[in-house]
Amino acid sequence: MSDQHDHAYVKYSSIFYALCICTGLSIVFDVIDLKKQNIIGMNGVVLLAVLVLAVACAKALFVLIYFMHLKFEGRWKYVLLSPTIVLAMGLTIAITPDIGIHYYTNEAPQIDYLEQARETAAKTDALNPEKSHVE
Amino acid sequence: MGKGWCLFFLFWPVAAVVSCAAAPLIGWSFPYDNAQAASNLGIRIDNLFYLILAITAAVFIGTQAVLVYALWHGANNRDERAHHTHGNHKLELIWSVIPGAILLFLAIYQMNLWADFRFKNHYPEAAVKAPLAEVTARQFEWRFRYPAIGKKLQPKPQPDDLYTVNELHVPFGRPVLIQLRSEDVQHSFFLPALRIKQDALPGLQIPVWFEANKPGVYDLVCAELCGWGHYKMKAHVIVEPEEEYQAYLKNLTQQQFYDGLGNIAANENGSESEAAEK
Amino acid sequence: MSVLNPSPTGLQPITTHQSHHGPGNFITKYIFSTDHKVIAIQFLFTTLLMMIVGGTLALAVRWQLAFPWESMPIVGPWLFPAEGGQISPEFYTMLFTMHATVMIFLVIIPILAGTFGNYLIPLMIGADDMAFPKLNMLSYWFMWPSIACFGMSFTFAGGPAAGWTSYPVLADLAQAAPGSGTAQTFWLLGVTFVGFSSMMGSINYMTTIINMRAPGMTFFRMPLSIWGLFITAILQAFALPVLTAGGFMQVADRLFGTCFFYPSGLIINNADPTVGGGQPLLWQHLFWVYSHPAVYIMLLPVLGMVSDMLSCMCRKPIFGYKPMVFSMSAIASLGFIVWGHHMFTSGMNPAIGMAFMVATMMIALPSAIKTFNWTATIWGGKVQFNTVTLNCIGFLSMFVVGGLSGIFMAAVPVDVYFHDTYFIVAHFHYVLFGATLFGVFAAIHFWFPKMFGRMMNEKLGKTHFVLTFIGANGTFFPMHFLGMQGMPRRYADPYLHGYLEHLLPMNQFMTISAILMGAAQILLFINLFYSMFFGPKAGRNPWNATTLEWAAPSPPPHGNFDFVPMVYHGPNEYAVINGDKDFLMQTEKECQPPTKIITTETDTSA
Amino acid sequence: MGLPIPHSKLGMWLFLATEIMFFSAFIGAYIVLRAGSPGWPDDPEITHLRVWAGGLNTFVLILSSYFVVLALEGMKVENFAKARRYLCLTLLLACVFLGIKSYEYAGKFQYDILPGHIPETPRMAIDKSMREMKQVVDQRAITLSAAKLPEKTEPVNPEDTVEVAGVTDEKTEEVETPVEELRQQLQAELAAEDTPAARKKELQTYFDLGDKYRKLNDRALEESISMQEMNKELETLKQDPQYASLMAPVHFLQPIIYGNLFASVYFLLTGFHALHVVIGMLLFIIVLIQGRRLSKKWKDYVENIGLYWHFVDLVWIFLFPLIYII
Ligand code: HEA
Ligand code: HEA
Ligand code: CUA
Ligand SMILES: [Cu+2]
Repeated sequence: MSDQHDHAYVKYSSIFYALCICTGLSIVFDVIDLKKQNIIGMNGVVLLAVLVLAVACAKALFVLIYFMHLKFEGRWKYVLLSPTIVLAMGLTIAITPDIGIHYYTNEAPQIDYLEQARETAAKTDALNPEKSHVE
Repeated sequence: MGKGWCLFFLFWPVAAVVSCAAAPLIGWSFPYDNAQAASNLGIRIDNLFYLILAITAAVFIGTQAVLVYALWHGANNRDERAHHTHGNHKLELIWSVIPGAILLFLAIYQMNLWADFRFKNHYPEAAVKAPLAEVTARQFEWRFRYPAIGKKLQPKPQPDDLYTVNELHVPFGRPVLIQLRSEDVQHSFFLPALRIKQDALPGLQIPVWFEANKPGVYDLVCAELCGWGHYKMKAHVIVEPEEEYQAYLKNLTQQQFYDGLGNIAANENGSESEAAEK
Repeated sequence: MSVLNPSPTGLQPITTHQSHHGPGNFITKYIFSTDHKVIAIQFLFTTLLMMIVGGTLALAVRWQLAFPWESMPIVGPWLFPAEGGQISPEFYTMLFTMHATVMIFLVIIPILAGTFGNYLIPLMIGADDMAFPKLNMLSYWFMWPSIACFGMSFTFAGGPAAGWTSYPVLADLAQAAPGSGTAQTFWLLGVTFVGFSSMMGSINYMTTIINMRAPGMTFFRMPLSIWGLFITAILQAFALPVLTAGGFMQVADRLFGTCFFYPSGLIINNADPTVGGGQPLLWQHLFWVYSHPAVYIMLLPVLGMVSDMLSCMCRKPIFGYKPMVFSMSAIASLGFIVWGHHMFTSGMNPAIGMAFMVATMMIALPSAIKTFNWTATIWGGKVQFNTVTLNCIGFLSMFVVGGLSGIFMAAVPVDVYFHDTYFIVAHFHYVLFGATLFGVFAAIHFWFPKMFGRMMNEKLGKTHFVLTFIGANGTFFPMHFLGMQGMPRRYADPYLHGYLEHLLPMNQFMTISAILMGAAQILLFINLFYSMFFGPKAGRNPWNATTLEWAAPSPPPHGNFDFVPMVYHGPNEYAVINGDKDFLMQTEKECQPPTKIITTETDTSA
Repeated sequence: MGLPIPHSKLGMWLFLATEIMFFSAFIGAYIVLRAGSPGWPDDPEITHLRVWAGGLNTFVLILSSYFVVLALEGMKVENFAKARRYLCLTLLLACVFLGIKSYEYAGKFQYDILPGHIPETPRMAIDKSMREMKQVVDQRAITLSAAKLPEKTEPVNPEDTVEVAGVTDEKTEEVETPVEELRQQLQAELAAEDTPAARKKELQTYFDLGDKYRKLNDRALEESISMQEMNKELETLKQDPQYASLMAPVHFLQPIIYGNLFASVYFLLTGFHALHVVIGMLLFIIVLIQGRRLSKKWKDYVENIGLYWHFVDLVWIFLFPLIYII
């Protein structure tokens, strides 16, 4: 690899620019505030999550492939990294049905708080149409 | 020398099998009343248990017999050298496929039972419509909250609810549902007689249904470590005919809302402390 | 005893110790040593010491169960003068918590990975040491902070009071378990430290096995012990970080007011309602994501070592080498997706409960393959009934019992009844004590000559085996019946409940067996120390075994081999047809014709 | 036999795999906890998360990653001066990262967005404000009388509050400084003729504040004050130059539903990431203190810490959208 490092040098800077652009992109997604909108029938938050996580994955791939030289490594990289990634994602997915979603009745008092907050928000909105901080 | 050891290794599985076979006769089996579960679901669980027991007993006897036989031969092997082999694909295949099939069968066979027990859409409708009581576990006692007679159990305590501690009355012959919750740490609602166990998880309200088919007084214990007094969360579930159960509720209402003047103040707030019997 | 002549097949002897600085002074040689063999022996003695501690705690547990609320003999009046020497319920909780903690985190895991991993990996793959010797040393020395932390939690008021599973909310909030405030935190720190220790070990083992095998030692020529240890290291590397993460979260909950594991509004011990938002189930998931693979971490090295030992003692190649490797890999990979079987009744989503049940059923399959392969290895062999073999057979029959009881619990509806009863306790003592410890006993007897250059005493060894085997079955088999009768575990006084009253005699019988078993361990210690100094000298290869370590001197010098190890074939070439002897070492290219009488040299190096 | 890479690099990659599992446990826990908590706070006005700060930090880390690569290039061509230069820059950027991070943390502390401190309903917020204000008033009483009678303010005997070893956690009754008593003394002092005017003024301020507190507290107890009103009252008090310095420890509180869990997760994730940054900095310092002795021998080392540093960057790449944006 050392014979082509000049070539690689150029590449590193372009990778760097690509990463910066990606970062800018995710900030743009935040600024245009997708959360409140409902585009193509998708919940805004979900759409936002998909978009920014896709950008993050792209960035991660750039870093992995070029900065961490995975492009130049042998096949062991697959042996090591694919099970890791499967396990890492699998862990999250496997605990989602229990913690991310509640099969049984969720008794958290926060649900009551939320209800109360909605009520007061409705009340204050009726009184003065200013934006209130209550969620 | 070797033969002695073979006998030693023969002795122990024989002892194990004999004690298992004798167990039901000398009462080392499921608790209460001839080891019979007091609910239909429990009986189904027992049957599954016996099925697995039969399979595992066969496997156990088989493996131990072959082991001892192989040892016996190995001890007496007069050849200069052992038999040289690195394995046998056909054999490997056979002894992967057969146990695999048995295990897969077991896995599929029990799915229905599990679904009936825990899947909410399999719960008996009658029970879901009118939950019997709310069971609150706390360090170190069980608290029960029944709705007032003729009313429905509400998620939040109502002024006319009935309360008891460490004694749950249940009618038999119809499926009932309790809402299980915990006030502090994790506990587990364990009714050995009915083969029911469900953890009470802080932050969740878990519906548990069961149908007792025999009247009696059964122990209710806690099966999840909940502190130093874990062992003494002693309570009883009293399974009785419907009329007795209704009478009990009436009696409870009277006790709880007796205002000291001979009146039943059914709609005033029934304080918990008054209801606490112990 | 025939001694292998290391040179006939063109092994080049190493004349100078290349690249090896000598062992140095006493401190660098025996205390802060970076030599994997010394570290292994340090691990061995530390863990055996801890076994005495853990076992004594178990006997105290048994005392309370057999003679509830009676004054403990000897130590009681001294420990609890206030209670008249009797065990208080808090103390009982602490006893079994610490018993399990010590046995699992300070005995079984370190004795397998630390002792045998360290000792065998470089020797069996023909390396001169571990890839990172300093890291290796650190991994041993990280045991001590953890022992210190466990010790602290032990002496602190109340002790850790949440079982070895440390379930929140009980473990999470100081007010939940009176008196155990600081103790539980120390307990968690202790677990974190053993975590670091295992972590360093496992990265080291993986690197060593992947990168430092001797020429010719392909993956499928590695002895099964190495496979077991390798897969264990992988399991550890992937599972342990999850527990470490969970442990940090619980420590944060306890110390910094975070609320990952408890919801709002709990009124615990009459304190103010909690302000939280987390969920207790999250901990259970994180914990079992590690701790289920951990039970296989506690088993796989033994599976490997028993395969090698059985094959050697039956003078037969292991039956189905590749199926053995594949089934170990299958156990490991399935081991990652069955953790939910500990949570069937915990209020988890029943649909994933079902998925976990199927996976758990399937994990019995590779174990079945292994069991049958071992039996087939014995079949037609020339069985040598020495201590090693006896312990291996003991392992085999106990493992089958423990595994089969696992099948009952894997069946969800049955587990609904058995969960947290003594049936579980029976199951895991059969696999942990019955399988793992018997495997460890066998391995100690087998590799002792290599470690110390002397043989262990057979008579003592056999007596130890017989007493332990009888004691263990007498203690743990009746637990199945207790479980069937619905006796919950972690009960200081089960007899309080009407349906359990009549179980006292059975418990007393078990306690007597346990004391017998404990006493039997004294024989093991006598044997170890006696043989270390007075046992008959062992040559390089006392068992006529084939793997690389037996070609090295006993005990191997710093740098391990006095020749350049080269590997020509698989690890278990016994019963070779036309050799002068019935085994072929991995370093030997081919057998000598049977007619030629080999001149045996005496040990060249010692 | 083995892979054609050095042991150290293989070891580093294996270590990184374990690190991936470590962080995925944290991140996974965050994702599922968040999904399971209806009404998770995501309004930056409430959580005081600054996207620009996170974005800037992302940029800083990316730049530092880039520099590490350049440093490694330098090592490869044995241009050690270049390597040192870029490693220095990386170290600097790491400091910048931590600087921005501490700025953010300071903001959290300012608004008291700390795990276990956050009120989740308006009532809790009001109660907490009142608690904080009471503390301010009481503290003032103590300091005022301390100025007069220093021996009165001996700290509470620490042994009284120490957990008594053994049976229970119950603290022996806390020996509180009897504030009420102090108050009466101060009252007398105010009424006394010979008190200097400056002192009198101080005392007067204290009593005024005390009255304000009691009034507010009464309204809070009657539940006749809304949180907005309460915050407005507090704001006027804070604006008042008389009380401004006294009122500093009282926070404007916003009830945040699931705020405590949010803060827990936020500090856990960013805290462990920051810890990794600090470890990375130590690793860089080890190279840099070699100074001119840096040689070919260190190439593997630089490569490995480079890998580590890229991993730290990678974690942040995921944390940034997960925490700041979604
Ligand atoms: C070394 C440790 C070890 C090992 C190897 C195992 C192996 C297995 N375990 Fe065990 N287990 C523990 C240690 C271990 N376990 C511990 C410590 C606990 C309790 C933790 C706690 O709560 O404190 C526990 C708890 C536990 C539970 C939870 C119970 C509960 O709390 O409710 C379950 C449930 O499924 C289970 C199942 C199994 C199964 C299916 C296997 C299988 O891998 C077994 C496979 C082996 C065989 C089946 C035998 C050989 C096979 C044959 C002879 C072939 C033919 C067989 C058939 C066709 C049936 N175990
Ligand atoms: C590797 C793991 C391991 C091992 C080896 C053992 C070994 C033993 N265990 Fe353990 N046990 C666990 C792991 C283990 N256990 C776990 C994980 C739990 C669950 C805890 C929980 O619920 O959280 C548990 C729980 C547990 C219980 C249940 C407690 C309860 O739920 O209330 C019991 C009860 O009988 C018990 C008994 C024993 C006994 C008698 C031994 C014996 O085999 C010990 C024999 C060994 C010795 C005695 C050591 C040798 C001693 C000497 C040489 C010194 C001199 C000897 C004398 C003084 C006689 N154990
Ligand atoms: Cu409640 Cu155990
Ligand atoms: Cu398990």
